[in-house]
Parts: sequence; structure tokens; C-alpha cells
Amino acid sequence: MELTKEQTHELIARRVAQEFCDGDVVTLGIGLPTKAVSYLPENINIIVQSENGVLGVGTYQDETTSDVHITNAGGVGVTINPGGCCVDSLMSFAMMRGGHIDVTVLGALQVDAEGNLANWCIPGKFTPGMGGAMDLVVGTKRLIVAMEHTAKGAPKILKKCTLPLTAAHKVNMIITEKAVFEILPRGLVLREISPYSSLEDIRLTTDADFEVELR
Amino acid sequence: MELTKEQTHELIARRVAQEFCDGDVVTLGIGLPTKAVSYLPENINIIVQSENGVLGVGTYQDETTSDVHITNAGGVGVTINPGGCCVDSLMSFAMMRGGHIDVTVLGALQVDAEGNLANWCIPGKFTPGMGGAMDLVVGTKRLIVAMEHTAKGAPKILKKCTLPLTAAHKVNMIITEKAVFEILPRGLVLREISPYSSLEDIRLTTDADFEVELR
Amino acid sequence: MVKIITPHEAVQFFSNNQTIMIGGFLNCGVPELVIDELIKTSLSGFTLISNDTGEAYKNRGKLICTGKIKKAIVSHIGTNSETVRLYNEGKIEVDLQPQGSLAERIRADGAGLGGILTPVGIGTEIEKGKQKIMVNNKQYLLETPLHADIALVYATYADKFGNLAFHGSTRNFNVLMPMAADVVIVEAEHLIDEPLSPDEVVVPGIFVDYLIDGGANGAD
Amino acid sequence: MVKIITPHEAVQFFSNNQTIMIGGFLNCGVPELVIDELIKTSLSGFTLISNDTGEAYKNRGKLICTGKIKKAIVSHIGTNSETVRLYNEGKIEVDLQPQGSLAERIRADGAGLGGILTPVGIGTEIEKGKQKIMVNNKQYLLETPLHADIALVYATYADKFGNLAFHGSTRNFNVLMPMAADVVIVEAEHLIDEPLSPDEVVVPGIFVDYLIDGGANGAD
Repeated sequence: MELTKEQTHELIARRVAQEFCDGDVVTLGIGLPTKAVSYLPENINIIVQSENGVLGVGTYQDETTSDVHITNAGGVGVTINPGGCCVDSLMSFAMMRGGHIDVTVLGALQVDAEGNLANWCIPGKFTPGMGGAMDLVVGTKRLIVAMEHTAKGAPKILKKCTLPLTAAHKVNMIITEKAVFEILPRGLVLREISPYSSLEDIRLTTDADFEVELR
Repeated sequence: MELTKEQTHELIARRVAQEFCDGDVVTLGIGLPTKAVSYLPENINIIVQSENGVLGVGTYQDETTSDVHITNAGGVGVTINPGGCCVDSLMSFAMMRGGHIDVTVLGALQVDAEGNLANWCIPGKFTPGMGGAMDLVVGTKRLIVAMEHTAKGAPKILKKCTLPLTAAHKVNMIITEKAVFEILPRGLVLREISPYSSLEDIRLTTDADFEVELR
Repeated sequence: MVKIITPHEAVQFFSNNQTIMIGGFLNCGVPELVIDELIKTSLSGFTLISNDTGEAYKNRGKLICTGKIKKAIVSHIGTNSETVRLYNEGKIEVDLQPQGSLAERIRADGAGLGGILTPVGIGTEIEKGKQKIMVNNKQYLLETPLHADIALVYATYADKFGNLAFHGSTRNFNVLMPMAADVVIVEAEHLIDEPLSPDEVVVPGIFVDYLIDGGANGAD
Repeated sequence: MVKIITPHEAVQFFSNNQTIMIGGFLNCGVPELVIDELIKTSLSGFTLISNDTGEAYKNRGKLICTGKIKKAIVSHIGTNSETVRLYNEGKIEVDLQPQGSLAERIRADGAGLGGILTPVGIGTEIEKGKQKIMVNNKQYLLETPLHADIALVYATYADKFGNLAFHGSTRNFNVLMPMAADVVIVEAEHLIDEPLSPDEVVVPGIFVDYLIDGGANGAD
């Protein structure tokens, strides 16, 4: 059974949403990671931080809440939940670097068995820049990579990243449409197999070696 | 003719006040330096910064302006002039260190011909602490020491400070009831002799050597 | 949502020999209620990080007089006659720090920095034991982060999300310390029902763990 | 008291090859009026310090498209197709910096620090050419101050003393840059007659040299 792109993303986002505890301060990368907010379990409220200086990001704006001066880091108009606030870039990154963010969820171009992450540069091809990703990744208490398992069929979970790193030894967990891995000091550990995959499929599409220790 | 303590302080404060330009951001030590504000020349308005986090310190509070939450660095209730504002300690000292204060006027236990200043500690006798003085002194654009020329008859302007320094090579000018000195890379230069003193008197009560180059 | 507690309940977070940060500048913007509870206990051996030690028998100063403080990391002790006396008698350790460096060190911890380079203290006693680093041919002192087990601070206004705002010169160290401690307790003069507007928050609530109602709204 | 000038008058402060800081995050909290005047001139060779280079034909992005920028010190260029193109063709120098380090470096200059030690970038390309310093057995990168000839920033509110306040997510780098430049020009959406209250000021007026009336109050 083949999942559509949309279904794939929903599957990943739903699984990511299980990782939040009530009251967590969370930073979410643009795109897939941001979707996790839509699937929060009941009674779990999180405080979403946006690197451009918003704490307590709410929903996207509509005609009744339109305000050009409140955007998320993608430049899209958002609302601020009650109890939220606005900060400058210095404070925004002090929060990240200082360990005040509980969980960060980011996409990746590559991630490896040592917890290295590459998501800001494909030399000679595509160099958008790291933006806030390096600060985020270094300071967060828990770093989850949420991404499609492969890119055009090629594995993205590698023995060793080949692209320029965003940070070294920082990733704690990888969530894809096929699997959930934890990255421990001893290496990559497979924790969950998605109903849409199998151990064989995961082995075939994962470059890195991993232990299997399902929960 | 002998000046009273009060007259001495007024004389010094009046001379200090001549050193301000319109619009200057100024930090004044507690005591004598603070008095300079009372003798500002006409059309000269300055912005007084207080290290505890007030910009635009006004007058002392009276019954109509009483507010326990607004004090100067000495803990005394003050008003804030229109256009003034409140900042935290981090910003207060960033202003000082970052060169955003035009003129600083402080008292001294000792000052020397190299521009060294000692005003925070007499070992074994009196160690109140440096408070904000070290930051102030390092970052200000101009540092004026305003003090009585001698302490119980003993010179305070020395060849070399013997007390622990507040900062090295930072003092630009010394104003006492007897004289005004500039401190240049080549050393101490006497610029003005007070009507209440004489060159002989200054030589007798100043330990440091100085050139005489009156303005 | 932060938890609202009483000064008495706040005491449970303290234990002997902790490092505690207390906000305030002399008698301005000082948390008082928890200190009054703390001096009723037998707890002691604290390392105090604060701008100053206040006055002998007022708020923070009481902690000195009652012998609770083993070591004070502050910029000034001259206003507390008891700190001066104990220091001269060798009964309290005092680590005097330039006020701006003290502020930067607290922020460095809260902001996840390994330290900051300051020109302040070069050529003075403050250099001792500190690493000197050259940048563009100028010497700086490396000042390292200061962290505390508990930060006890004052705020003029707090909403129930822990967001803080301040009036007058009460901000001082109260704004910095909540980022640099494991447990953060805020004495709010005004505990307000409506959330502060996102634009007027000075300290975001995510830094705050516990709120104490200072009672200025008569709620207590 | 700061001077109120027109965007056209602001252009006189610029000259070829200056380093200029411009506030804003993508299209939020961006000064626009002076940029529109600047692209009418023949000035060029600027080094731009900014969070990003915006979009190709919008506000800051226009400076890229019109070839005014020799070098961009920014955290992100992906949103401006022209920056990406010029960079790939080797026609613009791009110095990509982690966003938090960029913010700290600007503040370090404004606060008179010789630099800050950050764990960000350790183990990545960002290390290159930067001093590594050990503190408590952990490695940090020394990030040095960034200074500009001119800072051009946005504010939502400015009073005539130059005090600034902000709405929403417009603070970003606008709050930091005024401390780190020789000449500071602020485009105030609302230029207000009454002084801001001392408690609501976000950027003190002493950092501001010139104000431009953004005209939201209809005064222009």
C-alpha cells in the first residue's frame, strides 16, 4: 500500500505530536514539523516558540485576526495565544541556546547514526543558509528529526553525513513514515515500525546500521 | 581664605558643570559629582543615567512625586524627566561599556599622573566594593574625577596610585577646589588654578609631577 | 501555567549550601516575603548572588545578619554594616565583582554562552585567576557564567502564565536571574488576572516556575 | 532630542563601501523608505548586516537586485532568488552566520564586549577561522563583535526623544542594531507626540540619531 505525500506527512506529524508533554516549550521547523501541532493529544498544551520572536504561536491568521506585524519564522501571519509574548532576536536565541526549549522538531537533508544533522547546505547546489537552525539544535533539551525516510528513493539516514553539518552529536530521535529511531551513545536503535513498513523495508532504505529494540 | 566643606563642594560641582555639552548622556557618582546637575549652564540639558537602571534622572522626589519604585543608585527616590526610561542592569552596563555615555564624573580615593583611578577599596580597612564603577570608568567617552584636592592634608593626586585600582589609564580630567588638570599621554597638565589657590599651593599639595600649561 | 504558592511553601525548595540568586538593588525591586520565611528556618550555608547585600536588617540584608550566607558574590557590600563586619572578621566570604560583569555572567548562563569577554577589570585586582584573551590587539577578561539552584526575584506585575512586567527602576537583576536558575520563584507585587499583552511582557513566563502573590491587589 | 528627517535627507549619511545594518525578519519589521531612496542613487559596494536578504523585489531585497551589496553577512539567503543567483555566479560575497550568533555579535559590539563564547557551530564549517576556547572542559567558538557605519531600523512607535517601542514580531534585530552603529536612523511607523512611558520603552532614545516619520499617524 502506497501513501500519498500528504498521507506520509500526516503520519509523521501525528507520531511527532505524541512526543510532547503538557506545558512543553517547543520549536518546530517550517513545513512538516509545524504540522504536528494539529495532532496534539487531548489535554496536552504546548507553547510554540518561533525564532523570529514569538512565544505562544497560535493558529494562522484569518480576516478577523489579520495583523501584518505578527508572523512566524516563515513570514506567515499567525496569532498569539493568551499568555504568549513577543521577544527580540537576542532573547529568542538566548532561549534556545540557554536550554529553555524542551523539544525541537526539524527536517533534515541527512541525519546519521552519531546524531549528526545536515539541513542547511548542499554545496554548489543549494545554500539557503542555516538561519536559526544551528542555535536551535545546540541548545534544545531534545532534538527530533521528522522527515520522509528517503529522498527520491535514496536513504537519508546515513552511517555518516556527507553534507555540511548543522550540528554534531545532537539528534535524539528520528521519526519517519516507516520508523521511529532513538539515537543513543551506542548508536541508532529502532524503536517502532510503522504499520506501513516492515523491518526488511527499513533495512533496505536505511544506510546506517541499527539495533532493533522495539518498544 | 578658608572655604567650608560645603563651599568647597559647590566650587567643584560648579566647575564640573562647565564640562557638559547640550544633550550629553552623563553618569555621576554619588555625592559631590551628583551636585554638578544643580549648576548646569543655561541652555545645556543633559541626560543623567543612573546605573541601577534609570535614564533621564530628574530631581529628588517630593510628596507629589513620591514613588518607592524609582530610585537612583544611592537608593534615593528620584523623578524621571520627560523622555527618560527605565532599563535593567544588563542594559545599564551595556550602555556604559559600549561607549554610549558621553561623560562620567566620579570621586576618587587616589588618582595618578597615568590616569589610574582608585576608588573602591582600602585593603584591611574599607572595602565597600566597586559596584558599577569599574564598568563605568572603562566604557565612558570622557572620565572626570571630581574630588577634594587632599584628604586630611595628604595629597590624593599621586605619581602612582597605591590602592587597588578601579581602572588603569582611563582618567581624562581632575577637578578639585584648587585646580583643573588634564591627563594626556605625556602626563598630568595643570590647566586652571582656582581663585582660592595658587601654583605654590598646588605644588605643595600634589604628589604627582605636572606640567603647567594654563588655558 | 505556573503554580501560585505561598512564601511558606516556597521554603521547601531551599536546602543547605545552595547557590541562590536574589534580585533587587539596595531596597528597590527586592523580593521580601520568602526571605522572611527563610530566616525562620534552620537552613544555612548559602552562596548568595545578588547586586549587593542591602542594609543590615532589611530584606536581603537579614540573610546576612542571621548567618545564613556563607559566601556573597556581589558588586557592593558597603551599605550593609553586618556584611562589612563579618567580612572583616573573616566570617563571610565575599567575592566582589564589577556590577556589569556580574550582570553579563548571569545572562551568559541563561543564554547558554560559555562566557563573555569584557575590558572591565583589566589592569586591576579583578584580573586574578581569570583568563585573558586578545581580540583585535586588545586584551579582555573572560568572565564565565554564573548559575544558581534558585532564583528569587521581584516583579511589579505578573500574569498567571508567569509573564512579568516592571515599574520604575525595579528591573535591575530581576529581569536576568530567571534565565539562570533551576527553580525560579517570583514575588509579584500585582498578580493580575488578565494576561499581559504580548508587547508589554518583559520576562517571558517560560522562565518562571512559581509565583507568590505580593498582595497589592488585595487578593491575599 | 533626536532630529526628524525625510528619507531623502537620510541618504546623505550613506557613502560607497560602508557597512550597513538593516533590521527586519523577512518582510516583518523592515524599514523601507530609506531603501527606496537609496536605490535611486549611484551608491554601491555596501556590506549588509541583516538577518536575511528578504525577497528579490521587496524592501531590503531590492538592494541586492540593484547591485548595491558587495557582501552580505546574514543567516539566510534562500528567500531571495536574486541573492542565490548572484551568489552562485560569484557576484556577491555571502558570509552565512548562525542567527543567534549574528544577534550576539551585534549586541557584543553595542555592549562593549570583545566577544562571546558560543557552543553553536562547534563541529561544523562555521568553526573555520574562529578561535576555540575551553571553559569547564567544554569547547566554545569565540564570536567577535560586528559594528556598522549606519544602522537603519524599523520601530512601530517612536517618541521625539528617540525612544522606541514595538508591536508583534517586529522587534527582531531592530532592537539590537541601534547600539552597534555610528549613525542610527529609525523609520517609525507611528511618530508620537507624547513621550513613551519610561516603563514601555524598549530601545532608549540615546541610541537613536535620526527619526523618519512612517506616516501611520497621517502627519506626513
